[in-house]
Amino acid sequence: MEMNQDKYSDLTKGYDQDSDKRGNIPAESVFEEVLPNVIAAKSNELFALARKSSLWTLSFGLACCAIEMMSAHMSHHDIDRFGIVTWPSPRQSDVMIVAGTVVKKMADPIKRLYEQMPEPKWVIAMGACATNGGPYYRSYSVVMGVDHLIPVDVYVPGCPPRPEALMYGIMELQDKISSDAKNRANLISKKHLNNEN
Amino acid sequence: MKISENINESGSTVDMLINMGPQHPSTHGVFRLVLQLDGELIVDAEPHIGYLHRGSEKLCETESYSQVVTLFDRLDYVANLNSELAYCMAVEKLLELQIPDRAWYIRTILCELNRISSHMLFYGVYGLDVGAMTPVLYGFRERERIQSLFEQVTGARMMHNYIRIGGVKEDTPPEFNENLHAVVLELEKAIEECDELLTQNEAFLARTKNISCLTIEDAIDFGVTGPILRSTGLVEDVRISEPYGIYDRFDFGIPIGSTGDCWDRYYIRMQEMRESLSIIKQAIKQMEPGEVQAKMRRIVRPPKGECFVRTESPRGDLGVFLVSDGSQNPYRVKVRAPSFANLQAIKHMLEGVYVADAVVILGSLDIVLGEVDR
Amino acid sequence: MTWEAIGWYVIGAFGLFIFLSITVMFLTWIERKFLARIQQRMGPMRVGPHGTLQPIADVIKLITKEDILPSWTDKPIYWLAPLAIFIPAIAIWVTIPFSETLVLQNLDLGLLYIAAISVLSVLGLVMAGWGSANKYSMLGGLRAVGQLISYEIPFIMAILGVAILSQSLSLIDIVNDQSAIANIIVQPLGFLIFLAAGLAELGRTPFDIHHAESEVVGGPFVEYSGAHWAIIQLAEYVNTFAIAALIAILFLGGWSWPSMPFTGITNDFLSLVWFLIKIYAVILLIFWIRGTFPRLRIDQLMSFGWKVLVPVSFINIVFTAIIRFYNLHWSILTVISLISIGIIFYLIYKTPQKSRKKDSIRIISAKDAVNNPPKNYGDINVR
Amino acid sequence: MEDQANKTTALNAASQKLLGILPSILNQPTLQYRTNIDELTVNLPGDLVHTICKILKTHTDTAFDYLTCLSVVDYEDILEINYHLFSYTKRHKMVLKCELKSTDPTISSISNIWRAANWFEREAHDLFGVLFEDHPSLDRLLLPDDFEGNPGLKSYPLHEYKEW
Repeated sequence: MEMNQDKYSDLTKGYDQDSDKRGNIPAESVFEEVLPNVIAAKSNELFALARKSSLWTLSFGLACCAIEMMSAHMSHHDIDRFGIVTWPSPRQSDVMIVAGTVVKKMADPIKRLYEQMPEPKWVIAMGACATNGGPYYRSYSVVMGVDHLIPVDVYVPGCPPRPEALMYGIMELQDKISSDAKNRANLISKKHLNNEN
Repeated sequence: MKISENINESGSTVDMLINMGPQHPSTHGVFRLVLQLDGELIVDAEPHIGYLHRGSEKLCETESYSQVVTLFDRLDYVANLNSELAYCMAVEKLLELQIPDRAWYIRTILCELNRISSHMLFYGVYGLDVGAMTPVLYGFRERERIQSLFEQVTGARMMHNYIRIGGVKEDTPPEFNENLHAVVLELEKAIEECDELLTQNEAFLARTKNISCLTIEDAIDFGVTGPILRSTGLVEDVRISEPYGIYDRFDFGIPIGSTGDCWDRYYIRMQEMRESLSIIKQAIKQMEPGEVQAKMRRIVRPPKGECFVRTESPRGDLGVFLVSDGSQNPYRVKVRAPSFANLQAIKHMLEGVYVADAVVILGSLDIVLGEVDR
Repeated sequence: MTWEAIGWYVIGAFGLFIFLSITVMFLTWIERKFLARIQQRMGPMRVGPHGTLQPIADVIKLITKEDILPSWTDKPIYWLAPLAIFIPAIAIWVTIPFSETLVLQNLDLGLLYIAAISVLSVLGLVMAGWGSANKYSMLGGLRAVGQLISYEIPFIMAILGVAILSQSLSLIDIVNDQSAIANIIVQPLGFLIFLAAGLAELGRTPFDIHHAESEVVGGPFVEYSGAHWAIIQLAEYVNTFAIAALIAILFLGGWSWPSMPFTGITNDFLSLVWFLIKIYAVILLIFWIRGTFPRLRIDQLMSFGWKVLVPVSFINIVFTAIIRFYNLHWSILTVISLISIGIIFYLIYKTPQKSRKKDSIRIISAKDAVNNPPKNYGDINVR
Repeated sequence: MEDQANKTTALNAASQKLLGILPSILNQPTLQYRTNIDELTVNLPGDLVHTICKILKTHTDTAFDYLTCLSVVDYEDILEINYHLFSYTKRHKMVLKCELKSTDPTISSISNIWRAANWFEREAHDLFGVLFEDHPSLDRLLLPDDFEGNPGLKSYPLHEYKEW
């Protein structure tokens, strides 16, 4: 699998290289250290329930898809119904919707924005450009997909995706959050058992 | 970046550099503005663009003539049909094609509708910039109506690829006229509603009246076009200075401002929506059934040569410079983007205003970064 | 003070804290639903019936989120700022009564206490602005200082007007004094001044300048995340609730106007309900203003404060004092207030530097303009 | 570009008039005036660009107040710079063309005549490597500062599409 060969590919350095091994399970929270393991396993599911019900997105539009992302927030589609509001500062957001083409000049700011978001955080790559370069796959200045820079949880195809497609992507993310919490709960109880034995 | 850096040893203050963007809620995309502040006043501003430079012009050289339309869709992603029209007109000028009447009527109706939807986006986002959160929802409600009409005709909400070289892709569906009538009636009401919601609001007037008054000479010198140029008081519109298409068949008005401030720019756009509606209504009456595509070869090979075409997009003078070497692909495509030239003037406009005004002025330019950076 | 009394105070304070936290959580839900109503949306729908569990989800999420400490912050100040915002917001509730008996401690100088405490929140904002070491925070913090200090004056002046009418600084006395006629009818001018100054103290639209999203991206709080940010947000809504309660007490007659024809426990209960209805009405008014108004600029805010609200609040006090001194009928004050309101609105409407008319835009016929290029710039030689 | 000359010329009335008076205004006997579809085209040597632009803007009969577009076309061995001009008061238009050697693409800047040229020239410098003398700040505009090469040129390769 050949990736982008130029020097911008080294922007991916310094990321959690173990994330593949962990299988996208969110990092440990403080509560797991404080609470007894059994409670922690259950509380994790409760937290996942809360997190998936209140996904605050970073208001951050790059290109064409940003217009459809805005449409999704507006009266007709209104994703506030799922508890999703946009927030201007990365410090208070949970989800980064990368809506549009990521060019090399924008690579560093995007990486920094992702780093500024507090854990747990998720990324939705919206549209063909953010997924793999889309119509600009031959361009000299476009990063071939935002997953060269930051880990992506959900890809929403389309050019641009309809607001309904974005909504479906968000629901997939919600499913992912709760199933991840269940996996984590299994993992913790296994660890617990191993410690006892 | 300690704040104490900003206070030098003698205790006097120095200016503060503040970085607006690339991610800032009111830069309308990825635009970076480095402001030098003395308290709340802007001393100097330096715009930085290129955060969305996708190399479209270079990519156009590798696609065939009819494929380039898709790339033009994505330039001005708020008024897609207007950019498609500019490109197709350039190729047709090289080919010396005669476009059937009905195709021109369809193009005109859709482009004017797109102008309304673009101005509706401006209306909403401008409301957000001055701090009112409701207008954006009203603006997008109307956009949604127009987009669903586009979807019936072109099959897509945003990236239509409908205006083709030599006409349009296909004739309108049979229920189009009926739906168009309904949308026009709804838009008429909605424009009045939006007007009442924001235009005469006391706080809105205070924020926009007499802010960043641009003189005609400065505006022309910076190459500023479109509603911003008209707000300074110059009677100018590509539809009247270099008429194209069938605009000479309609009786419509050009709104002209007098002070060139932000309120004039805003209200000119509101009036343009009304004028666009009147063009659409006249076009519906005049339109007759007929061909929608000129007789031409499937593979477009314009003769060797070059041409420059100007059209009036919602943001101003959208020009396409097309060089052909007689092959299947264009040799060079250069887009003269209105937002690009309008944005140049921002350094001049921002001198000596408040930080809060910077947001209002940038909003009043109504830039689309896809077009600025290409 | 006996241990028993201290015990009751502790229980009361704890109960008040719980009550405020829950109320405020649901205020966020009410705000989202109400704004959605204005904006032709539905608002939160999926989390619980009609989204009622939405605030709980938000709070749990915020508490369990990572709390980032940026490396360049001024750490003690950064950590203390949320507390410095939150403690005054809660402390103000010590003396705000819900009914004649339902109050933690009714102070004889209650209004003075409230005026004194409400200034303290400025400290928290500027600490947050400075401690974050972020330029947006800094701008927001400094804006907050300017704004809140300036609007303290009309805020206190409007309170004084009420105090002169009731001849007391105790909130319960003020409410009981209004059992015949509410202050909003006697002093409509004072009500408007207090509403404007209160909105500015809260930092709500059209005075949300220090945390303007489109300019300074959240102002002093731009760097806060997780639980600290939740505390700041909680404090903001507690303050909103407090200002609404103060308006209800000072101007809308609290629980005693119009007086209930019941006695005993029914009366107590109904008057509490009636009081809460008044508070929520004021809160909805605040949200309504948020949904419709743009934001002012910092210099316009200052000039509105110093050139309009401060002089007008002095006028209000002087006339109130005259009426009170000569024991004239209250309706004279109403008439004077209404006349001054009319004059102020007329003056604002007629501000000379803004032409209100839409005729700065002219419409030129395209058919004429095609054939007549302008001879000089600015020439309009057609229609 | 021979076949262009054979085309039916469609200069509008204002541009016809311009064609009549232009030689006397510019007063450069070596210049060739051509019509290309509906535009009046003049080829200029590089050293004349600044003076002629100044005349075209300031002269009351030409009054080209609006620089519509400045573009560069790469013909491998030469770089052709196109200045599209338009006058709001006279409503005529013309194109100035200037050919530069691609080994030494240097030309004087016109950003002190039309301020609109500032960014157009920076863009041309960024994408094509044209050097504009006396430009106030000739930095990269669209591409990041550490980008190597001038991607607008025909010699700059595009990515090849790889299936994976």
